[in-house]
Amino acid sequence: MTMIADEGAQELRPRSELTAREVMREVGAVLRLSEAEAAKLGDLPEDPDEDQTMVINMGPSHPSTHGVLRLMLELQGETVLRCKPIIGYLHTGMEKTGEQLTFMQGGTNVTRMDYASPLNNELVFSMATEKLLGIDGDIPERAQWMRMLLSELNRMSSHLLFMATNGMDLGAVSMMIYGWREREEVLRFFQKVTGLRMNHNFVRPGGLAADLPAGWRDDVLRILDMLPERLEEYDILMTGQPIWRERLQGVGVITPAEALALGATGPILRSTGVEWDLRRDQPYLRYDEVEFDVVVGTYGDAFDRYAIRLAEIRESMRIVRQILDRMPEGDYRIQDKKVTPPPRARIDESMEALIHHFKIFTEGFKVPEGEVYVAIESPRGEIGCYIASDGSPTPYRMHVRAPSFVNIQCLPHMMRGGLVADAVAVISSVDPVLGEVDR
Amino acid sequence: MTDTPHEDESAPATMHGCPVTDSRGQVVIHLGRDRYLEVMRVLVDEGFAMCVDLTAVDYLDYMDRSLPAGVEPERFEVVVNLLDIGQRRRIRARVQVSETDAVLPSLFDLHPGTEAMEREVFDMFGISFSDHPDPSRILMPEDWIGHPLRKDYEVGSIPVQFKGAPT
Amino acid sequence: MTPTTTWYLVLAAVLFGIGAVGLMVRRNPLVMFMCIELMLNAVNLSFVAFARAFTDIDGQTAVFFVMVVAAAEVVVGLGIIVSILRNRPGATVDDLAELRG
Amino acid sequence: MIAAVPMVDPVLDTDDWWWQPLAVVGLKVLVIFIIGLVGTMFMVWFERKIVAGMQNRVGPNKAGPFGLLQTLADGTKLFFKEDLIPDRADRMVFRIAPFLAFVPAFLVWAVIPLGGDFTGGRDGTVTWFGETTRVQLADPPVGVLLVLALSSIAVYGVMLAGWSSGSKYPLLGSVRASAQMISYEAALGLSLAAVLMTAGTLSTSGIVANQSSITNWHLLSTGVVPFVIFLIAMTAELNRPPFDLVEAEQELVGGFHTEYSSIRFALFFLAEFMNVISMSALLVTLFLGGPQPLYLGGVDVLAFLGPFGGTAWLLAKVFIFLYVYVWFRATLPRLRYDQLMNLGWKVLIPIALGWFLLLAVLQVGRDRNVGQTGYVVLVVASLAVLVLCYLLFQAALAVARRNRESEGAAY
Amino acid sequence: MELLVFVLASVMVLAGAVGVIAYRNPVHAALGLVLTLFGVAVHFVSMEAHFLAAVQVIVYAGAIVVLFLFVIMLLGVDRAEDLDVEPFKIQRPLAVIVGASVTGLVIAAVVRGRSTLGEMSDAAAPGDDNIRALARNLYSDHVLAFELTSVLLIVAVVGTVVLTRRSRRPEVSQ
Amino acid sequence: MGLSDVIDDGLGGLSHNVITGRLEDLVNWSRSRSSWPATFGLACCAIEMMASGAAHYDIARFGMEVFRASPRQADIMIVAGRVSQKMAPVLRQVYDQMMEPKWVISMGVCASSGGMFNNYAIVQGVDQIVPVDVYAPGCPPSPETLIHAIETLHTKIEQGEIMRRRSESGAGAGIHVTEIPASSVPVLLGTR
Repeated sequence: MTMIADEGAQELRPRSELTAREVMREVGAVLRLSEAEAAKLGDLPEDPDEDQTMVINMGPSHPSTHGVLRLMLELQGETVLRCKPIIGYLHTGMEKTGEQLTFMQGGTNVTRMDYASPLNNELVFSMATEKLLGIDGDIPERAQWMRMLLSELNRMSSHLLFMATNGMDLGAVSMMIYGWREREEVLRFFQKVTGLRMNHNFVRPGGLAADLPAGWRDDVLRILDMLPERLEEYDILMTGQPIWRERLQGVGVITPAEALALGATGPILRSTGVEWDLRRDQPYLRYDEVEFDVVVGTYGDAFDRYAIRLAEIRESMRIVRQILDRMPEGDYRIQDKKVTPPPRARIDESMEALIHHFKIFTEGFKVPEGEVYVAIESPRGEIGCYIASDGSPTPYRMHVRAPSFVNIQCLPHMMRGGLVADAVAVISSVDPVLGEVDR
Repeated sequence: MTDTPHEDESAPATMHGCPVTDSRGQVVIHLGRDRYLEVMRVLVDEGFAMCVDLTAVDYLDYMDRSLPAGVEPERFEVVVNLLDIGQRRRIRARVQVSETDAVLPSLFDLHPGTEAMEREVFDMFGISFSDHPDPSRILMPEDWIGHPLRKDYEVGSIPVQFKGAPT
Repeated sequence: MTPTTTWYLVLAAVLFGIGAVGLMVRRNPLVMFMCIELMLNAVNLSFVAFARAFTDIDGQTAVFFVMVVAAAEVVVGLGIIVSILRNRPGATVDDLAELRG
Repeated sequence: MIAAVPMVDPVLDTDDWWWQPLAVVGLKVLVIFIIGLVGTMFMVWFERKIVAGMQNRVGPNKAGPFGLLQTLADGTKLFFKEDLIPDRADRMVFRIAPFLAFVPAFLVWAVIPLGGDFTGGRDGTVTWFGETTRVQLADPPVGVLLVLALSSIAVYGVMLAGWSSGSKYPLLGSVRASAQMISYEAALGLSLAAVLMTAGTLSTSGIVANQSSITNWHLLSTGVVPFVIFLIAMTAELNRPPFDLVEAEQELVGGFHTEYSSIRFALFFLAEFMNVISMSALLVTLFLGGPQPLYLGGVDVLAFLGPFGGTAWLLAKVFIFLYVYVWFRATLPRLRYDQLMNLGWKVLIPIALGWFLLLAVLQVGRDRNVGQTGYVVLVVASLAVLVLCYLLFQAALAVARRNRESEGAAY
Repeated sequence: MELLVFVLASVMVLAGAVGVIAYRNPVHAALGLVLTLFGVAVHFVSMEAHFLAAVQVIVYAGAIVVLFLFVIMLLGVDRAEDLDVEPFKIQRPLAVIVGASVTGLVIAAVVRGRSTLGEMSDAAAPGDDNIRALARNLYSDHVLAFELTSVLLIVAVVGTVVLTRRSRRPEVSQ
Repeated sequence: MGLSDVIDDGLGGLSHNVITGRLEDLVNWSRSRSSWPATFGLACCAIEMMASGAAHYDIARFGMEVFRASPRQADIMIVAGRVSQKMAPVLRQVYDQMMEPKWVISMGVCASSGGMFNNYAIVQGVDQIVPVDVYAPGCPPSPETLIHAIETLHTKIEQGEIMRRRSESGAGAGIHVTEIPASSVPVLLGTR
């Protein structure tokens, strides 16, 4: 399908109009070349083939751009010479909306950013709020472990979603259905716990919205028992598949230096061999008390990113098993009158509780002045929340550092020199969630 | 880091001649625009090789925020989060940017990954970054007027309408 | 009334003539190439007609060779055209005076 | 007009009323046309159901019993949908392209023996309503070449559809299509040549008659290699997964038919599935004995069907391949363009050529009646030639790779 | 019947040929060429040259014209040629005159000499005999020529590869 | 009724009688049984939309697994997710590229009304851009809700007149879309 919306200056410009700095952005910056060297690289297109290039537009409505990402590709034959991602087609103004919502309501907003792992978004927002309130050390044990449980299960469901879309993008249609099938099992558990399949708003400042339902342990165990053999199916269907390996190995290679310079995190950074996982390196919740391995790749190619995610599902299962063993009894939220609404039963009895409840949900609670940045490891990389508070019940400024937004900058570097089909594999392996990119 | 702020100190600490504060246990360095690039470069040499985040805040309605002595509050603040993977530490830089001359040098040469972030800040706040390779809007359409995240920009809500409701 | 060899030969002659005119009139190198193919086909047609008339299979063998040579000729010819047009798209034969001394 | 009939069907007995043979031919055309259409409808349903089954889904079940009428619903809907020719399209070519894709798919049926009595060395003729005839629309002496010719024409539909749409994705799709189909035509032809040499005839019914028992099936008598190559090359010719780069939804949106809608799109859709069936039938004809029965313990289990036994056998065999194609679609990821080309040119064609040479050597040995030692010498010599060729080939590839590396990547 | 086939096929041949030289768009011209080739193939069939008919379609329509189309699409030279611009004023009429006279000459010769031609013999045997005869002729009398054509083909392929191989070395790009 | 009506309007130009009535039933049946959706995922809802194509919910049962990437071949556009100001023209163009007859399902509250994002960036209801036939509530609607919406649409299709063009009636779910000519000055949202 041909495209459409004309975004002028945001689009890929013809080569003849490029300035030295722009060429540098495309080829030289991540290698830390000097401007002159980059410009020299950029002079290459003066060869007679220059007029043979064709600019095509992938997206914003294209089956393999994971929503509304738009890529402009400059092709020579089928080889990608340049690529420019154009984003903003899902810009929702969430950061502006976040300034209108109280800290109590903020979760509903952030959970819709990375819709593949909503619980991690809520978690980072809640942790940032708690840090501002100064209650981050007082969160009950059970709440911490519950948050870990949900976060890890969410990581699994997100990676399963990746398996599905990655399979679909490379033409393995069954894989798509299988990934969804397994994810559905996890969602079923979420629905039982939070009441919703997605966009839960379950992790809240001070703890969680509710306790785990009866029988949750069996539900989790069922997922844990089911998944290993399903993952082995994936191995048969994809990992060991010659076509699959051919399609992914050596495609979309990125070096550690490039990844660091571009600020890439998560599986992309780890695929280059850099061991960096916030769960281990800057532990939050109780991750320092569970055992797990940080999976790293070697080549930094699309296959490594696929394999890392597959292995991370297994690691998450390992963590979840430990959580099951160690889940303490206790309260699921902090008993701080300021941030926690009274229990439902007390509202019926006490007028005070009713007023308290009413105030918390209409006005919200006041948060001390200050600013804070909290980062956790989402399935896509480091998700950070920066909140500046002026002492009112709403954040003065709420900013989310979205991993996909940063990771997407790697696309031009991964794609250069590949084929159109590789471009699809590369987008898929970066696994961007556009809700998070555009916010 | 030569002079890390200590937990118990009351006098403002400094790092590379810039005041350093502690915000909920996190290290924050306050920079002026004139020393922005220079200090950032030094920080890279100290190991903060990765710029994880760059954003801005519009303090139009909150000019009386607490800042260390010697830092003049301006309307905009650009906030840069740096990460040192080797030593597992973070630092945050807050740069005051005046309303009248909302220009900062681009960090692109140091951290190519800030390219999209700086464009976003430009798009949302109207702070331009000199020497940025591609100073265009990123999230909003190119012909959009105004910078949405500024405090003098309304949220843009329209009254809720109920279609077909009896009037 | 059944068609005789003469009919086929006349048809071949007309086809040849059309091809020749096309070759002289058109200036797009690709179309000129096609005109050459037309002329070759005319020849093929007459070969087969003769083979039929004299009940001698040699005519068909000749056609076979013509086809093979035509294939080779097209491959080389298109190769030349590709390498020329790639450097200057839209060139007509009039512009292709590269070999002029 | 009577003279036309023997050209089409030389076996047909023409002593009778002049209209009778014509009527038989006309009836055959009609029956084949209807069976083709119904078969295609069934194939679409079959594929959707089987893929659904492989993916733990139910598949269409709302349109008619078991969703059997799903294809009818699709077809009717498409027929009554608005049609559009894009502004930038080349109107004439845009209109004829779907037919260019559709017609060859149908014509292949003309030369495939759809049944008949080949048991006990009979030549496959049957006598129905007093007419002795083949269960085959036409049996030209160059039947197999006709199929090759038709499959080489089929590329026009795809190619022109993409070009005439006047936009970029379809153009990319059609360039891919033409390159792919031309490349695999060669492998297809070479593996076919092995069959032709073994059978000693170009006529499809002759080829079927040559495979009287399972050991004579060309699947075995040519060695399995040509069969495998033919199957792969055919999948590529049909643009079926994993070789469906032409349509590659994830990359090229819809490939060549992106701009097509309504009934024109339905024709492409129909042609694709029609091709799957007709090429499967061709594969069965060439390698699995077509309507020849398979004797299980010396008994033709379908013998009770009488003159329809052959047809039943053919259908049963075709069915296997239809399932195989669906299976491919459900399990395999798509190849990349360059990998596809590498597979075609660097693997399939050399192997097919080498195998053909080997078979030719053996054939010569058989014709000349060389003894045991003669065979050994022949085989050793040909193996030596093959090894030498392979080494040369690898050397050439190495040189090419080195050159590419020394020139560096693009930009 | 044969007359009908002849007339239809001849119409195809001539219409296609006129199409080749009259269509402005090279793709349309190529389609005209395909039509001509099919017509010629039909003529081959009616003259009992089954094998050549099949090869005609496979080689010409299936390979050569597809190659033409491929090149047209690859280079994107599919815009219509402006037939109104004439480089030399006299070229077109002259071409028509020359073409017509050549055709006339050949036709005259053929018609004059038709008595020397044998009439169409209907004795051509059905079945595989045409192919067998052709094969026997090809591999006995003309085997050297056959081998030479295979060499020619290889030379053509190698030559084309060398010709179109693009060198990316900067010194070549002037 | 003249020939030109038939040509312009297909069968719509024919007056109704028994034959066209039967035909209408057949066509409506086929349209409801084979309504191919366009792949038009935007946000969270797109995930649920895809989930409804997967093993648990399987909209293939309704003959709908054929998600067409090319709008030319699609019948239903499921607007799954929030529509931003930047995306709106694209969405409209995709809708225009679809062939008649076509239907729109507005999936989720963001598409239907802007949802919780009542701000400068989001179009407050996709029915300002394209005529919507069925609104599916929820944030995001679960696959069950989507399937219910699809079933509702199918019922509607089966009862519909087959050849009335959308552009003629402009009809969505009882609302009429009047196209506002694009003004040269961009609409300002939210300047204080």
